[in-house]
Amino acid sequence: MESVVDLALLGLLAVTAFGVLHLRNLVAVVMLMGIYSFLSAALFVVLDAVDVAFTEVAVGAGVSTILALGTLALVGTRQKRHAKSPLIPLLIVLVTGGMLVYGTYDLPRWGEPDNPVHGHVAPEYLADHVPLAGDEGDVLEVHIPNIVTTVLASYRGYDTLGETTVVFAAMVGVLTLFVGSRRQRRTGGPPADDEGGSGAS
Amino acid sequence: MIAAHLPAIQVLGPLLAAALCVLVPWKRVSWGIAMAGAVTAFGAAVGLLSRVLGGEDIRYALGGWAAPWGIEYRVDAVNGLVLLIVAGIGVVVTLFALTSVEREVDERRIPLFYGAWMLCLCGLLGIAITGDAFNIFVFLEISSLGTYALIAMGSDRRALVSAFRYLIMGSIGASFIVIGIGLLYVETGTLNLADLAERLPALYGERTVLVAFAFLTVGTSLKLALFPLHVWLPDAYAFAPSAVTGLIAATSTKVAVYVLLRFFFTVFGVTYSFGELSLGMWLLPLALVAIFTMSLVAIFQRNIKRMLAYSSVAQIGYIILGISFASVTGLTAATLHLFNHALMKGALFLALGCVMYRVGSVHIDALRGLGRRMPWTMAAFTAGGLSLIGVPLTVGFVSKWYLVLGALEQGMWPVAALVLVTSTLAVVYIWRVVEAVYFGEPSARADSVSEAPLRLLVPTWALIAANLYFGIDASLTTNVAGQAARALLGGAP
Amino acid sequence: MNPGELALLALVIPAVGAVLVGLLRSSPNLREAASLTTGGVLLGVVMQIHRAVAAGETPRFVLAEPLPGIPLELVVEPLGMIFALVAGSLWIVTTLYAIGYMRGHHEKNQTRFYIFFALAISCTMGVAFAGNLFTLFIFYEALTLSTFPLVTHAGTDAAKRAGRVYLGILLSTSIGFQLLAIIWTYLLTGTIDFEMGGILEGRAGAGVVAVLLALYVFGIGKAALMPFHRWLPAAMVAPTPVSALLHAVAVVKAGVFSILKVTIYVFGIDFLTQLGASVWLMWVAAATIILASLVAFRKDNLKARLAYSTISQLSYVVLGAMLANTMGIIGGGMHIVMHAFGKITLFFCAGAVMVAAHKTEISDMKGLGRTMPVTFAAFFVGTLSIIGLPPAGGTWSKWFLGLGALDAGQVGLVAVLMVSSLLSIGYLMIVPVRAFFSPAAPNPHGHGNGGIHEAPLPSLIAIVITSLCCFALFAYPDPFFRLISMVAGP
Amino acid sequence: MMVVGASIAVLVTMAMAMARALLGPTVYDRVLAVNMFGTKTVLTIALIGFFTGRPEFLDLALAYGLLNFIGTIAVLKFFQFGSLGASGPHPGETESG
Amino acid sequence: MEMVLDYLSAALLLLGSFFVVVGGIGVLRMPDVFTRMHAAGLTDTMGSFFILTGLMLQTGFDGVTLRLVMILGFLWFTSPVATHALAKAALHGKIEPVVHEDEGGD
Amino acid sequence: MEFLGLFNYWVVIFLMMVGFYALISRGNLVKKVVGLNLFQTSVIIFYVSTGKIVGGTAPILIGDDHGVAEGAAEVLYSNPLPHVLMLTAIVVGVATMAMALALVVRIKETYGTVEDDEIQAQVLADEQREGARP
Amino acid sequence: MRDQIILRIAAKILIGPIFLFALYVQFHGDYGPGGGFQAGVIFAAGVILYALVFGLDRARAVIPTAIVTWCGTLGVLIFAGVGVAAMFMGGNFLDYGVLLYDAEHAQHIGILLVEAGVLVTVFGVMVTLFYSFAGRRRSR
Amino acid sequence: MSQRPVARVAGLCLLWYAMWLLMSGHYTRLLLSLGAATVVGVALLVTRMQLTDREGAPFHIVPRLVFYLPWLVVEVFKSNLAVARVILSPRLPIRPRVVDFHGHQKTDLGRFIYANSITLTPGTITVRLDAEGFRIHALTEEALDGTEEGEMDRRVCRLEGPS
Ligand code: NA
Ligand code: NA
Repeated sequence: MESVVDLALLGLLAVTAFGVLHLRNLVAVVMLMGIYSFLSAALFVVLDAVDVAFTEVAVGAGVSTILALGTLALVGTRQKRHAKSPLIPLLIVLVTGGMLVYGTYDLPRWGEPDNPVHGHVAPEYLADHVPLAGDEGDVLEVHIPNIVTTVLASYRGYDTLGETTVVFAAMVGVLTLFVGSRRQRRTGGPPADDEGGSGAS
Repeated sequence: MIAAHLPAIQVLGPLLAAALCVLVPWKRVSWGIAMAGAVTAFGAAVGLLSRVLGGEDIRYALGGWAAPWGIEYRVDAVNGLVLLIVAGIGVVVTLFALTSVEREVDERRIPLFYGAWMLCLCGLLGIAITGDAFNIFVFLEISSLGTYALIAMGSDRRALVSAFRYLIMGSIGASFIVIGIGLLYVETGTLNLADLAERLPALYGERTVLVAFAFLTVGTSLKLALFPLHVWLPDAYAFAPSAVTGLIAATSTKVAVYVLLRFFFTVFGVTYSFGELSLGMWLLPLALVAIFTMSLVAIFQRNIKRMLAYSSVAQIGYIILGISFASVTGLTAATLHLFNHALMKGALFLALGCVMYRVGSVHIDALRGLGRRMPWTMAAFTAGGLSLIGVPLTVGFVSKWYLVLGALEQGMWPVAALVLVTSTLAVVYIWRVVEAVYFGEPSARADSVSEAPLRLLVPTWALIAANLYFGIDASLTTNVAGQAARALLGGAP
Repeated sequence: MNPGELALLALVIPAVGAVLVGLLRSSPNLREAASLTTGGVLLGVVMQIHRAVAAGETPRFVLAEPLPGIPLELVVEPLGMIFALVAGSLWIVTTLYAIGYMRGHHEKNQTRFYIFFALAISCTMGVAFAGNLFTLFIFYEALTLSTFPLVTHAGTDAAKRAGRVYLGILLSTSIGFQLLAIIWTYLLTGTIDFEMGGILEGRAGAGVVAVLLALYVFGIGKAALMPFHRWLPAAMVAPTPVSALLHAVAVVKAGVFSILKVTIYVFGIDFLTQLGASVWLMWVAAATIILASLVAFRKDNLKARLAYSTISQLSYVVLGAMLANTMGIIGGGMHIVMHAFGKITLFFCAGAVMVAAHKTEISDMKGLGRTMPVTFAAFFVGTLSIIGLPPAGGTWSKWFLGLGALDAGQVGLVAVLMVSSLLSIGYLMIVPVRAFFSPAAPNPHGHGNGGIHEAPLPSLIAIVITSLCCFALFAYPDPFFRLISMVAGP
Repeated sequence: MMVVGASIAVLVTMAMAMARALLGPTVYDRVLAVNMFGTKTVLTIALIGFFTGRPEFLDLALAYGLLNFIGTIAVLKFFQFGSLGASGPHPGETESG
Repeated sequence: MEMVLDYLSAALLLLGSFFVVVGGIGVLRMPDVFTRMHAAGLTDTMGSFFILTGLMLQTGFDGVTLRLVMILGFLWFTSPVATHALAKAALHGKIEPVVHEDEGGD
Repeated sequence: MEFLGLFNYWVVIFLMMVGFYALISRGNLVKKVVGLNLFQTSVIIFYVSTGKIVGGTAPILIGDDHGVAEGAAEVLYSNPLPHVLMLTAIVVGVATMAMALALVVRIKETYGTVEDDEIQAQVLADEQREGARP
Repeated sequence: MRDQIILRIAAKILIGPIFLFALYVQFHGDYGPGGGFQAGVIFAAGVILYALVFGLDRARAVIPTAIVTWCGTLGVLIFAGVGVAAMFMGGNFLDYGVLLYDAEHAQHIGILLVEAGVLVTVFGVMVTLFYSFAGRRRSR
Repeated sequence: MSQRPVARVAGLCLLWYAMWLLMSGHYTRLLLSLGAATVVGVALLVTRMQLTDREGAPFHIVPRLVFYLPWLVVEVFKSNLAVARVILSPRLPIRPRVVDFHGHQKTDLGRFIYANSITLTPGTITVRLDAEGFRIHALTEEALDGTEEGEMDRRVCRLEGPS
């Protein structure tokens, strides 16, 4: 039964993707992007990835859409009809996609419980029975029902620190772009400077 | 306690510095914090490398969880050397940044600048030290975001466009890497590099593994600007603030090369990469074309930063060429050039930073006659240029020596000849500058400038000194590079 | 101080001289005095070393070890000693000449000139004393770079163009061919040291040796073997003392010297003879000898004619090396010396004419011998030496080369030598002959030759010294002969 | 099994909303469709929870509805003011004069 | 009792499905954005009401029911707000509602 | 269910490629960013689908408060690791996107356009101006 | 501003529960889906809704830019700080097990703390991003 | 009915903590105290945002809401059926119209409830609410009937209570 919903969602995703490709009203495109996130979140629920779904909803659908709208408010909403030949991109995409499809042929069949991916590393997570570093091979049971939380915050907590740092990096990046650049000055920001994009200097 | 935690401190220093830099509102203080972060990282790198050379296999379990369940750091001669390069260049260029950045970057952005600066460094070090495939991706993104921000701070408006293009290319690269890692994960169930290396041999025939290999290669190649995936690099280097160009030119492509080496040799193993897939046959022509065409293109650049950027793409070709031999000598050459190219490009870009500081342009016309006005700067540029050409007693020569040796070992003497002939292309593009600098009539602007301040000259010359030192006595670098090469071919991470 | 340290000193002294010149730039007299003094000291040091070498010692000094097993090392062997003697003694003379010339010609940037001149000598000493291929290569390249500012001294567009050609050919051949050959040699033998009898024997087959030899011979672009000779005529834009340096003292001599050295110490003459790998290169050298002479014929510009003469004469040395027998090597080695003194005399004269009479074209020099008798007499002596006629030193080298060709059974080459001598009579002897015996050309400006007199005194002294040396070498070639015999085998 | 039926019904409606979103014609039609699509996804997620046997994750659906609502408000603010930052009423303002 | 609840639940779900689908059809059929809003209202009000109450009957009174109630409450609270905001924006954006010709008005 | 074995992956690959195509073929920078977002989201779907076990359930242990599962042996949980990785990937994606959009805004402010060809024309003009300068 | 009646009142009623829900999600991450990232975003969404309805200036007055930027940084420091604390207490970096005598309990506390760090950063960054984009005036 | 602000905030705290407890399902000491801290923190923040007035915390209408909501649900159901019939009719018998009128509510909260009730019942939508009053878009005349009868208006006024 899951597969019906699964397929339906995938179909809707495909339609959305095409919509993004073809619509030239950027607001509509951004809204479709939001839909895409929503749909994939629903798909994640079907795929038992509730935490991912939650994050996709919050981050993908929520924040991304609002940031994109904020951008459109500043850059306008119409996309020019593109004159570029679609041949080369199409070729790249076909080759890339073809490679991936080729690669799937030896991929373990989707959803089988005895796939290698379920046989190594993950079982110890699910059994809450992960060894500690050191020669003794001691294990520590953490006793937190949501395994995703334990993996995220403890077993692979270092990744999560990195991820938090990525978020921080985005803030630093956006602020470097917006602080002290020309627009700010015109909107009555702090005193003028000669930084920020006068042509060839 | 510190000795045991060196691997963690290696990355943590810049990470904490990044956060603290942003918190303080004073530009000099945030520079001080950044410097402290860089110095910490450098100290850790020196400590780690010396322990590795002492024969230790350094492993550090983050969070105290055993690999492959937890993430572990693992240091051998290969990444020990890369860590040393990145952290060492980091210190020198941070020193340079103090003065250079105040000239080129808006006052109010400076704390943020050093935040991004430390993030970039932290990310690069994290990539180099980690033993976990997905962790590579995370730190790749940290460094990338830092780099995009740093490039976009260039004072020319084209900096924005080049940062955006780099972002797009970089994100495609990162996505490809994630796909590659994902496919490997599906096949093996693990993300730990050493664990992957153990599990992959049983799966060598699988099409999925092949595709994973392809995606990892292409993704990483985008990051390291392997010809023809280099299109983002020249403008990014050309329009970034001088200190930034110095940092990323000397470190970021190097780290990407390291990732490539890790996957080719440690994870997939030389028998798969170069045996079953005959990767050498693919890399060799690519490298040669890169060296040749990019050196030619460099000759016609009038923006000297961009000229050196094209030269970087060519130089990456040399590294790839060394890799393509898949022999101890070839890998020694590649690893050596990794190190040496960092030194020479770092020095050259810092010298240009000095020019930028005084003249405000690095167009070849702006450099005319500067030899008299900025003798130390231009001497540094010339010395760096000689190193790039591969003149003996500079590091450039050492790299070329091993590269040609590697080629001849394979019986590819035309390749060896080509390597040497293409060095003469470097002669041409470096000489154009030297000629303009020493024999050109000074432009009105150049005529009134004075020598760059000592705070810029000292780091520049520190790198030049390194170019000469490791060119005159290459025993340390060749020893480490040789050890790294053997580690890579031995398969043990 | 042991001889090894003295060898190092021979490199350091000119470098110190360069620094002194730089420090004394504000006082031209002191500056020139410093130049001359260092020249004198250097000559003394070289003489000291010569005593050791003549006594059969082989002074050594290791500077550094840039790559494991590949040291930067100075080793003084007889061939290098010859070269060092030539360069060391001619430096003083050239400096003396330059003082007169540069002042007389009101050249700019004289300090820079003397600095790089001294540096070039330092590099030359390095080439002469190089203990292995790597060291040789380094000083060879350094010599190229340190002479570049001399070539482009005038700073004109023409000079810059010439500089590009100079640098382009010398660097690309050395990096592209020579370095490749060195690394290849290292790969084959595991060493790059110069050893008596060569290092390649038993390590490489005939085909590889042939390719390697070609790489070395063409890779040593300073030997100006055709087709890589273009840099030499191009460099004629430089001031005359520089031309002297290029043609006689340092640059081209470093080229042919390197070829001799590689032939003897890397390939080994026996090994080469045995393989016959060098035969075709003999003919390249022979062709260069003839072709360059023919080109020289067609040049009216005196310096250009001398340049092509040099190309031709250098190939004598290459030919000697390629003959790969005792007589050939002796002839080649001797020719380095003889040509040096002969050609430097000729260039000095050409420069003197330029300074004193402002004339560069041969056709303008008719009758000039009467106003500049010393100069043209010296030119005549130099010509004798170059052609190889007694009583000038050049006789010896031609003689040994001829013997070498006969030993090798290459009668054709003897013919080439004869023809070349005839040609050189034609294009060189004509100059003094016309100067003395043709009537002066009518002066278009109408005030006769009143303004012309002899060259500046320092230059004149230099000219006299070198032309006397040409005679001296005919009478007393022993020191050089003895040295070259030490390496040329029985 | 009616849960499945309801899921299909909701998915069909989502498809219809999608069609409207693509057809437009005005942007407001699209916003309407997208908002409707969002609220239907809330229902879908609730239903999925039931037929996968793990209905306790409905917090997710709540978050879904929340962000869909905020997104819609953002789009409309964008259309009305051309910016997301335009000033609005003071929150302390209860009765208007 | 279980059975009764199950059938009741199924009936409610069916009813909800009906309104949801009809609303969807309406959104496709209606002529302009304002009229489409009415159709969309169908799905948000009775559609969600019946589906969510139907689900409530499938589980005892526990956290799940509570959450379903909250979702329902949330949808009923936000749906008219969003619809109103949309209508207002559409008016602001110069979209004239299609109005029946022989409008009597008042 | 058997045919789903690969079909699922293919559809996801197709989605990826549509996003990728939008990214590399469109000249509008905003559209590119949206394409990138689609591409990344699809990669995430791919990853997550590898962790799925048909008939499995979310990796949140069924049991008491402290995660001591009652009869956990019978319950089949899907693989939590891809979920954790993709949480990271989602966050990385939005971070990249924020950065990209900020760049787009700044590009619009300095070039007056967000169309690739128009920007390129101005970049070339800059280049020429630089070259022409004495 | 009478034409904002509906949005105004709806926002007034909703925003409090949104914050509550965010923190609920934060603290129940051990038992169900959710955690620092999701909670941080939802909390930020509450602020964003406030700003959308009452205006950016008003939002900035209540939650100043400096504070959110500071939060964006602070969270990283909290996270890393927990790791450093573990180092000082004899474990490896981020080894929460050494934070308390009982390793299991220590893990719970460690997870709670790092999730708090994530929450703070994500909230701070998301609001900063919104402020940055929404606070910029359009050119041309 | 003028509650003191502090009381309203306290009420909110109580309500929210109750919600927390209901949602939580895990009653450890840690979570309970975190919940309390959360509620207090959010209350402080919301007060700072000035959201805790009679509009933001309309406790005064809660008792009467209990009677109003069931009636509203029935109304919504009825209008749903009506609109469903319209949609499913092949000829799509709609007669859309726009109507302006004034409500009798004394407070914005009352107007808010009235406007939302109108919109919630399919067939009518409040397209504008401002000083001039309400503007309603109706799908059919019949849909409008319910509104114009004033039944809903009256009930909302009663819900709003004496001002
Ligand atoms: Na969680
Ligand atoms: Na309605």
